[in-house]
Amino acid sequence: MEREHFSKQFDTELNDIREKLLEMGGKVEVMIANAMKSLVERDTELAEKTIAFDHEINNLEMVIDEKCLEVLARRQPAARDLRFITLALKIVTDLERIGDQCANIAKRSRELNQEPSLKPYIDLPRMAQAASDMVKEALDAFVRGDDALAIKVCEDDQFVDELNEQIQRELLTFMMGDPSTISRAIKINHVSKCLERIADHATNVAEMVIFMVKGKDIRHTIA
Amino acid sequence: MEREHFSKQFDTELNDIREKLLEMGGKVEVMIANAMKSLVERDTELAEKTIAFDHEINNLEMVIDEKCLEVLARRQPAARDLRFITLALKIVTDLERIGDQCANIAKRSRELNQEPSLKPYIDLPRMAQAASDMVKEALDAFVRGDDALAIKVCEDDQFVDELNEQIQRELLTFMMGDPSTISRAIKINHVSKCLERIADHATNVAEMVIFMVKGKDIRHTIA
Amino acid sequence: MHGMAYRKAKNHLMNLVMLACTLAVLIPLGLIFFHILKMGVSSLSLDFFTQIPKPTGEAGGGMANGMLGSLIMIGGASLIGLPIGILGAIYLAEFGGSKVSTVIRFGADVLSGTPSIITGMVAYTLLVVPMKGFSGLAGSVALALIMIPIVLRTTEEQLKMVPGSLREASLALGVPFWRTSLKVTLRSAMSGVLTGILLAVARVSGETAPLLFTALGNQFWSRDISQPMAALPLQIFSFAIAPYEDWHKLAWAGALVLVTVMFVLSLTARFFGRSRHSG
Amino acid sequence: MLTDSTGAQHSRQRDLASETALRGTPETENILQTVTKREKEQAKGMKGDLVFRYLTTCFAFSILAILALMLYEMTGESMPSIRAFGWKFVSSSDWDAVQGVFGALPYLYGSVVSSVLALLLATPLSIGAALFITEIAPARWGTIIAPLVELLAAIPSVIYGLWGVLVMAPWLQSTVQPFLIEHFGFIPLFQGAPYGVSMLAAIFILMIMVVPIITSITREVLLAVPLSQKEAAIALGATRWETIKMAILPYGKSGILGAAILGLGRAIGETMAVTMVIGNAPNISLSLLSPAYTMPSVIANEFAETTSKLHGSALMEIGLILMVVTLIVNGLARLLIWSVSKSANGGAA
Amino acid sequence: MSNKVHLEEVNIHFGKTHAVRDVSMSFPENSVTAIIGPSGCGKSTLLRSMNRMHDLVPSARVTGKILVDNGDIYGRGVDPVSIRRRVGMVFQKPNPFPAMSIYDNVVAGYKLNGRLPREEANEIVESCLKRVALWDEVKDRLKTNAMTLSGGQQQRLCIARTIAVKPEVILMDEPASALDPISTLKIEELIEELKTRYTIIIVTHNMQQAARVSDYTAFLYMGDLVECGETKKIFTTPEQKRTEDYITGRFG
Amino acid sequence: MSNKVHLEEVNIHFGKTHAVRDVSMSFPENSVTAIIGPSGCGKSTLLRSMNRMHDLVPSARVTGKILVDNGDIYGRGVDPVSIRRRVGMVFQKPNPFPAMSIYDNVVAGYKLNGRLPREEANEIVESCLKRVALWDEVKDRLKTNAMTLSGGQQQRLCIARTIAVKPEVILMDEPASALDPISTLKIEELIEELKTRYTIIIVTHNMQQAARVSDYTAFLYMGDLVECGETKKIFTTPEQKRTEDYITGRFG
Ligand SMILES: Nc1ncnc2c1ncn2[C@@H]1O[C@H](COP(=O)(O)OP(=O)(O)OP(=O)(O)O)[C@@H](O)[C@H]1O
Ligand SMILES: Nc1ncnc2c1ncn2[C@@H]1O[C@H](COP(=O)(O)OP(=O)(O)OP(=O)(O)O)[C@@H](O)[C@H]1O
Ligand SMILES: [Mg+2]
Ligand SMILES: [Mg+2]
Ligand SMILES: O=P([O-])([O-])[O-]
Repeated sequence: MEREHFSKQFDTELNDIREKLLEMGGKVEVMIANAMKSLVERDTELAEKTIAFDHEINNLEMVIDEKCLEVLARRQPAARDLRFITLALKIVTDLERIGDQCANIAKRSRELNQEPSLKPYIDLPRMAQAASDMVKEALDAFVRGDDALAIKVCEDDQFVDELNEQIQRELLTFMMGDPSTISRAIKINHVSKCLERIADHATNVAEMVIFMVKGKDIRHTIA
Repeated sequence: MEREHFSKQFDTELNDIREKLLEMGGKVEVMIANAMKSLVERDTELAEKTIAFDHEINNLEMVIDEKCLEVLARRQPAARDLRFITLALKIVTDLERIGDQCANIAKRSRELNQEPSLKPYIDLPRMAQAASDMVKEALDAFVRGDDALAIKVCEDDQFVDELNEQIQRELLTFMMGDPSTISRAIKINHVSKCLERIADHATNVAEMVIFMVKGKDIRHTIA
Repeated sequence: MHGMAYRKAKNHLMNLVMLACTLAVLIPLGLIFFHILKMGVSSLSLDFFTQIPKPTGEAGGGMANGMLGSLIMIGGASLIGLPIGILGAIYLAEFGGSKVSTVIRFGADVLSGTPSIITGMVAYTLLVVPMKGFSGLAGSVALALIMIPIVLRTTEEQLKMVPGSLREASLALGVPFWRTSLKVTLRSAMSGVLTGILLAVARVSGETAPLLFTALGNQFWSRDISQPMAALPLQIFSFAIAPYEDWHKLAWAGALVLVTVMFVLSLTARFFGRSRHSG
Repeated sequence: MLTDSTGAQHSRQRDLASETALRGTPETENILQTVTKREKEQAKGMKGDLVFRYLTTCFAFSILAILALMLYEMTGESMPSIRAFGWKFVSSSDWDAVQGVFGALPYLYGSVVSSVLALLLATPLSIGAALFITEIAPARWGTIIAPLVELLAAIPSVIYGLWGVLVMAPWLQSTVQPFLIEHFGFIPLFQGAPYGVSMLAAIFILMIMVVPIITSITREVLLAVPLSQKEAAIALGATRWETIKMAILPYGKSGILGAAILGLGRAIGETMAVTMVIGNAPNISLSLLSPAYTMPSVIANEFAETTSKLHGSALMEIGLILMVVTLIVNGLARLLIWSVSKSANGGAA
Repeated sequence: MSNKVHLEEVNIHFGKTHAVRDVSMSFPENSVTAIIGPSGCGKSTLLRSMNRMHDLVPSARVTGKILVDNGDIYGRGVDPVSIRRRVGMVFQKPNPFPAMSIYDNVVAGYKLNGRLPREEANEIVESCLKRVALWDEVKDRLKTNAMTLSGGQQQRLCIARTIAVKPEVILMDEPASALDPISTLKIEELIEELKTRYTIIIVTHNMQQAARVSDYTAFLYMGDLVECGETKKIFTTPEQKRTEDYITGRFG
Repeated sequence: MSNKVHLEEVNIHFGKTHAVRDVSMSFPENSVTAIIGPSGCGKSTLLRSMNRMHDLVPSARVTGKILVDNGDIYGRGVDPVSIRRRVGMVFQKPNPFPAMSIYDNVVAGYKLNGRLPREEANEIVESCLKRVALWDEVKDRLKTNAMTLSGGQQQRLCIARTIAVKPEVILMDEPASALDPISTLKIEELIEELKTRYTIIIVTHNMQQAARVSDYTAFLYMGDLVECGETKKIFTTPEQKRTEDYITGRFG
């Protein structure tokens, strides 16, 4: 797809960062899935695991940051490579935050599992799937330099936002109807917000990918 | 305090970034203050202004990003300078998110102002002040390369977190007691969460400052 | 302040002056060429290369013995002069730098600046007087004395032009210094050294003065280096100042031959010199 | 090369230890052999360097030996004459082999006048020609003229002499000298009868001989002026002549001076050509038209047939003077060139 | 900002070599423009066409228009000597005149106009040396030989000599490639300062240097002008793939 | 990874100049160590002490210990010639032997010391040229003169010549500073590959180059070793203020 660098070592280093980012992305997807599963299937053990797993994501963030810093210090990248590295630096933050949100979901799930189930989750898993897909596609777009896919991710955010609002309205109805559900509803509300933020982070990544590929900064223009 | 670069131009460029970051920090502080004021004083107009103001913060983010990219491309910074630039790139994201949170607070404030007041805000302004101070101090630490101050910021986060939990418990009591307050309480709850995240972002900045000054990455170690 | 016009006019004027100088240099030299060619070609014959001079008054004859003598003496001079010159140059280029080598360099310059007739006188007192007779050997020594400083200085210059990095390269490969000197430094400078040698040979092959009272000259075939020996330049000299038209003709022919030899030598030298630059 | 002694001792001890430890097995035997073989080779290498150094040193010093021997011989042989005439030898103009009176003034005078005047004529012409060839003429002209001039510099003096005596002298006698006498006869320089062979002929022939030398050396000096120097001047908006004046001549100054002085040395010592055209008359005359004599010429003419020991010694003394004079000229040239090139390069170091 | 130098379809041939092809571009006034590109792509050739240095090479042929202040410098009747006074040049290797003092070097070009009154010369020397930040280093030894200076100082002296004849444009052909890193930085700083008064065009094959000193960058490849624009843009978001490949080190 | 070369309190004097002071450090096996520092800080001097090139300079004095494989190369009875075969050297300017063919240049280390069987020579030439990635470019003209190669090719030839004598350590003194950027990158790539077999020590005053090629970096300043450690660390988070200042361009 792209010409190689004169320095193979440089190519190796860039690929390494790319792979690490993908690995992180994969782990984040698993985390989203697990957090949701722990919630839907009321699996407290999985929730604990997911919370503990955040540690690995945090570690990966530091590893990738360090690698990027090393490449910046040793290779003096320019143009596309420079944009790649600086955006890797930013994307990694987004991924880490997604990890945090997953941990938050798992924490809520752990709490919710102590109490009786409020209602079967229908919209929440759909939302989680959409957010997870967005993360995956945003990373694919980043790695492949595919701006069309990135634009699609930005558009998908709309869908997640709508689901979030729908869930919030629904929960408000619940709470109004039965004050004993308030505590649980607030937690589920929180989960929904977390998923919405995950989608936002995916959108951030996609926007930056567009910048990397096109050299145009479209952040804060569509939104 | 620090030796000058051989190239005055380089120094100018770094100072420029530093100043723009401070400017952004200042604007963010004003935004926090205004968002809280619009809430406490039920000033919907100010809330609208604050929401609109987010646009400026977004712009500043892009300007600073671009400047950092330019310095990376043109000056090949190393060591402290490199850490400064890469962290500026990350900090600017945090500041932008703080701006987003302020806009969120203002949005809630706009909604809350339509309904009767739930109760006088006591803890929330205290929390906002603490978060705002943390942002200010984190930026001061960044600009001055003052790691002691940065460590203080990290420690202060604890206080904000505690306030947040206290407010949440309090709100839960309100909701349980009077279901008609649920909608408003959820919104106030959201404001409190926003302030908590603002303090988190300030803590992120502070952690990175420690990395910049000491060259040691302490992220995810204290937390 | 001068205007542009003034500066340009001056430029043109100076160009003309330099052109005039060039013509003034070239015209007499062209004339010399012309006469050597004209007189020489008309006087040259096969006899010139095979015969020895005829006694006064007889027509014909050649300078074969002179040419042979010159060859022998130049060979002898090279045998003596080249080793001293080249090895001495290696000392100056490789171990030089101290005061001693400055003195040696100065000595060589003095030696090469010494008029050639003086080397003849010295060879006379050193060899002719003790051996009680003029000889080809004395001629060779006189010529060698002229060759040594030329070879020494040109070789040294050439060796010094070999970049130090080449020497270091060889030493860094673990080659002893003496091998480095001979196989890398000297070999790299070889074409330049050869040029120097050829120029030195060219120079001595035309030398007359030092032979006047060493080899003396000989009317007959002479191959014995302990005896007086004929030489081409000597013959040209004595035939030129003699009052005979026939001898003048032979002198012109000799001049043509000598000049041709010089040309061939310097052309060869140039060839070596050039291959060094392009290689 | 100095090393601190403890380090050396240390390594030797270790060597011994490893040797004793290794001895025994066939493999180690093998290693030891190769080690000693290598050591022998090393020793040879180091010895070779020493031998080489001594050998080249000997040859280099032989130059000084030769020079010393020459001076010694010449002085020794001159002693009778020096004792007999003292300073009168250079101030008197009596030269009579029959009576055994020898004064060398006419020869000194002839040498100095002929070579200095020849040089004064030759130098400006040569510089002009060299500049023309390198800087002004199209490159193609340069590649034709330059080798030609260089070849001329290699022509033996006897051939110049031949041309001088058979072509130039008759021409001077028939056209130039009568003309000079007629139009410039009022100047003492051009008085007398047209002999052909004369001081004037010697000056001309010397000039013709040194011009190629000075021109070709000057040309090389000019070629060695770096392009960057010329470009510097041109980029400042200099015309061609200004470029020559500003960048080229100053850069080549010392080299050109050296070339001229080398020409002088050559002219003073020149024997054959001068001998053939100067007329060989021991006169001291202001007129350039009258025959004269030079130091090398008198040696060339009389040394092989000396009439007495004193005669030979007198000629030797002339040779000695000649040698000392050329030594001084060359030494001066060298000092001059050194001082100039030092001021130019000294800073670069 | 107006354009000081303007090239229109410039082609340069050496005999049969077509070294520069159809280059059209502009050099804005009071700015630094860098010309970059791989070895042999025609950078020096293009630069030297701008003060007619090719006039000295018989085989060179320049076609197209090169306008300085809208005047064609290859126009009929235009004197190359006067063009070179308006368009000065600084070379790769420092080339002060070795036989002259520091003082004389500075006024060497100026003196060509004729005798120069002592005071005026003093003034020129002081102001030019100050402008190249060399005055303090050499003011006590103006009469010493220029070769006693270090390489970096020599190069700054050459720049002083060039600005002494009051040029409007200064061409620089790899002005720092023969210098050590610190001298290089000093020259770069100097270029930064000089651009307030002169239009500077610099050839460099050190991309980082181009990035540091220039406001605009032109990328030449095999005689073609591939891209030309703001340095910031060229080094972060170039438009041409070939520029991007070259700048990021993807060749061969 | 064990240490191949080890310096202990090395001091180097030239006459009265104290060029290198009390330097103690190690060079790990099969890695690239860069020595950086401002001009004249003693980089070359230190490097050249490691294969006894100073033996040729009468005024030079080396004290302290320089161990290669734990053997003191300045020990008594140690022949510098054999040290130089174990510790090869590549110089700033490419310096192939101009009178020799490409082929002869590669085997020069053997041939200059005596005869070498034809087949063995062929093998050495092929393997060494392949290792420096020059084989494909020159295999059809091994017998042509080495000077017909380009600068970058010549430098690779010099490296081939150095590895032909099977050294363990290779010293490089600014091996690419005389080359154009593309040749420079080729040399850097080559260094990267060579380090699997040799211990490489490289002097460069191009900091970016040091950052690119080396695993370890040592910073010399006025003859003192200021800091020495992993390149990554030196260039992102050096420990010494002086290193930081130098690396970020804060001098003077
Ligand atoms: N005087 C000349 N005669 C013939 N060809 C020339 C001349 N000068 C340059 N060329 C050719 O023109 C082309 C461009 O050369 P130029 O010197 O401009 O390249 P460059 O980009 O400056 O390269 P570098 O970075 O190596 O200096 C090359 O192919 C070169 O061979
Ligand atoms: N042969 C020598 N004789 C005397 N002094 C020397 C010699 N070689 C080097 N020096 C001195 O030793 C010091 C260090 O020189 P060295 O060449 O090692 O510096 P460097 O760091 O390699 O600089 P550069 O980057 O300019 O090559 C300098 O002060 C220099 O003057
Ligand atoms: Mg160029
Ligand atoms: Mg060095
Ligand atoms: O980290 P966030 O506050 O942007 O989710």
